[in-house]
Amino acid sequence: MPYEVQTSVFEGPFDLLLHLILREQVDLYEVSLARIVDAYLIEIERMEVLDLEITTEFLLIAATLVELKCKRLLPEDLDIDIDDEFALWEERDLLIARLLDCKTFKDAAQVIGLLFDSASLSTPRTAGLEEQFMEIAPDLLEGIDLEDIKKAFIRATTPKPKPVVSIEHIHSIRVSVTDAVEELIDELPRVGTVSFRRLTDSLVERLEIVVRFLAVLELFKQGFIELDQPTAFGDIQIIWIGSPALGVADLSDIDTYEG
Amino acid sequence: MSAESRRALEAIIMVTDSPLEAEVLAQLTEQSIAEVESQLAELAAEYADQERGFQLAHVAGGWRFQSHPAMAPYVERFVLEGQSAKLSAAALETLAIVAYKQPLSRAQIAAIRGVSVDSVVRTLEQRGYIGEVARDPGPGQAVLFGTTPLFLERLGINSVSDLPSVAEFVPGADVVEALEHGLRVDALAVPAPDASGSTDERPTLDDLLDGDPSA
Amino acid sequence: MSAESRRALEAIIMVTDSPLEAEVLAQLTEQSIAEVESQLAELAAEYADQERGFQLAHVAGGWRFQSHPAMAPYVERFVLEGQSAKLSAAALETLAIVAYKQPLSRAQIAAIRGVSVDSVVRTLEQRGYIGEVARDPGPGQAVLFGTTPLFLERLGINSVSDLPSVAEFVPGADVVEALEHGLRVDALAVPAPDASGSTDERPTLDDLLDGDPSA
Repeated sequence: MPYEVQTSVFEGPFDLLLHLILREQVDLYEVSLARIVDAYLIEIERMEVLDLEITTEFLLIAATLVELKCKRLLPEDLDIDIDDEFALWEERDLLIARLLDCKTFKDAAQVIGLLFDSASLSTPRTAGLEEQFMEIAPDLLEGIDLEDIKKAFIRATTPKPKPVVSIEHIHSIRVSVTDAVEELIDELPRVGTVSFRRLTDSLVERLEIVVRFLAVLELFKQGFIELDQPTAFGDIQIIWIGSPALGVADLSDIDTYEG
Repeated sequence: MSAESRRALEAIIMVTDSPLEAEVLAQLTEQSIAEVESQLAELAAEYADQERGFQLAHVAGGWRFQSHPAMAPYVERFVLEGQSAKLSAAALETLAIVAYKQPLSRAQIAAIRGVSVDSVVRTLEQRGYIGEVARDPGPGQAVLFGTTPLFLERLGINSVSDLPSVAEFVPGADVVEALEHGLRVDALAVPAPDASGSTDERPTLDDLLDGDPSA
Repeated sequence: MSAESRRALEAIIMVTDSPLEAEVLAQLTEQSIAEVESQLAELAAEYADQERGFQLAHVAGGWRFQSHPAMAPYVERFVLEGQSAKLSAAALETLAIVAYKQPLSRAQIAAIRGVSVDSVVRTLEQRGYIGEVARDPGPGQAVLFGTTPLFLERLGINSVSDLPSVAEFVPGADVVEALEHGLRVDALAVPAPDASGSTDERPTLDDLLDGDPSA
């Protein structure tokens, strides 16, 4: 499947969720949360100015999804805190409301697209004044100053955004957690022990460092590595304890082995 | 004098290069706006009756001559350029949000779409479909966006109130149900039919993160 | 088919901004020139009979719609009252490009603006703000435009070197290319530098969506 074609189909986590639940009719249990979290991270990275409000909302939604999934996967806890339970329902409903809102405008967008299409069948007349009236026409430059001319020039020659957005996605996907896990599984067996600072000193983007940290946590959960942090806020030592024979291709086998 | 003023309206609209408001036409022909509007409606009906190749259209708050949609195949052969490229789905969605919820900020649009909208907002601004209409009075004074007359013109409508009511697009009960099922909280609920097989195994941590226990 | 082609003629002539030759119209409507000419004469007579405020006139070797001379007082009033005196954003941008980058051809202006600029260039020329200043020495000898003394006068400057500096501003690559080649740039035809090669080892979107436990 050509990469670009697929990426352009989904724009962000809401789109992904709507598609998975409504079209594919899959259940949250089957949805890959890491991928949705990745989708959020990509969106946050795409923001030109880091907007705290949006970032917080994105994280809140991602957290709600994780909580819902935990709740569904873990064995029933007998002493459930009723307040926590209600809070989760509330967050879930909020998420559904957001998805519905998003869906509403997706459908409205289609109608607007149709209106554009049907209106484009008519071409407006823009011929303007006939020559004989030109002479009496007032000066068109009335009220226009040098600054307006400069601004108009800059507006006209500013680089136009590329019509295809999918390339940005391709670029952003470099920072997926899965990629980072695969890189680490490839690298850690060779070095044995390494500090987190060392592991990330070649990375420039903060997001890449965050993603690598998430990958380290993931490997810790999977039992591939030991973590050691001798002093608070000190550097973290990462010690590879997984089977050195395991390669990237074997990552998926771990699941069945554990299960 | 009505015949004379109808002729005058035809002449004036013929030489404008953008939709002309009934108010201006009323001043120029020394009539009330209501009179002008009824004459314009008459003219538009006449052209339709006579099956003219052009229409008198009421768009973006004004009146203009335009080619009849049925003649598009002929006009397209002639007008090759200038037709702007189609908008992406993302741009249309953003435009729909701005059209129905204006004025609103970039952050509000992003919250609804669940994605960063910086570049798509810029594209729509460059196309001239949306623009800054106000500033948020709150801290930060965020730019509030709204649709422009050009947007109405390109859509062939007179004002945003001509858009279908947003209520028409509110998802039905089936969608709500599907979302509630897909995101249900209760662990004991019956799993979706196609999730069979994998549910009786004890979930691993990887399931939690990845949902992909056996792939 | 004559009714259809008459409609087509009306539509095409309505949306063009300079007189169209019968020959072009014949091609567009797939008829003989004689047929086109007789239909045009019929239409012109119809408008006269119906005392329309516009005419179908044969000027400068072509056909166009224009306001009826009897309605000139209304059109003049419209012009004098300044209702027509808005320099559109498109016209202002075109004027600015000519001012800063002169001399340049119509094709170069069109390549920068990404749309056909014929009517805008004509308006600016008619208004006396821009004019032919040279001919491209290359094949085709395209007209090269520049601003006029009237333009300088209206802006209150002595020469174009008095325009505010845009030195610190870097124009888009498409603009630079348009100025270098004078050719129309198709943004889609230019491959994005980072779109190739590097994607192979990246996960596919299938991975992104992969949540199916039974896959």
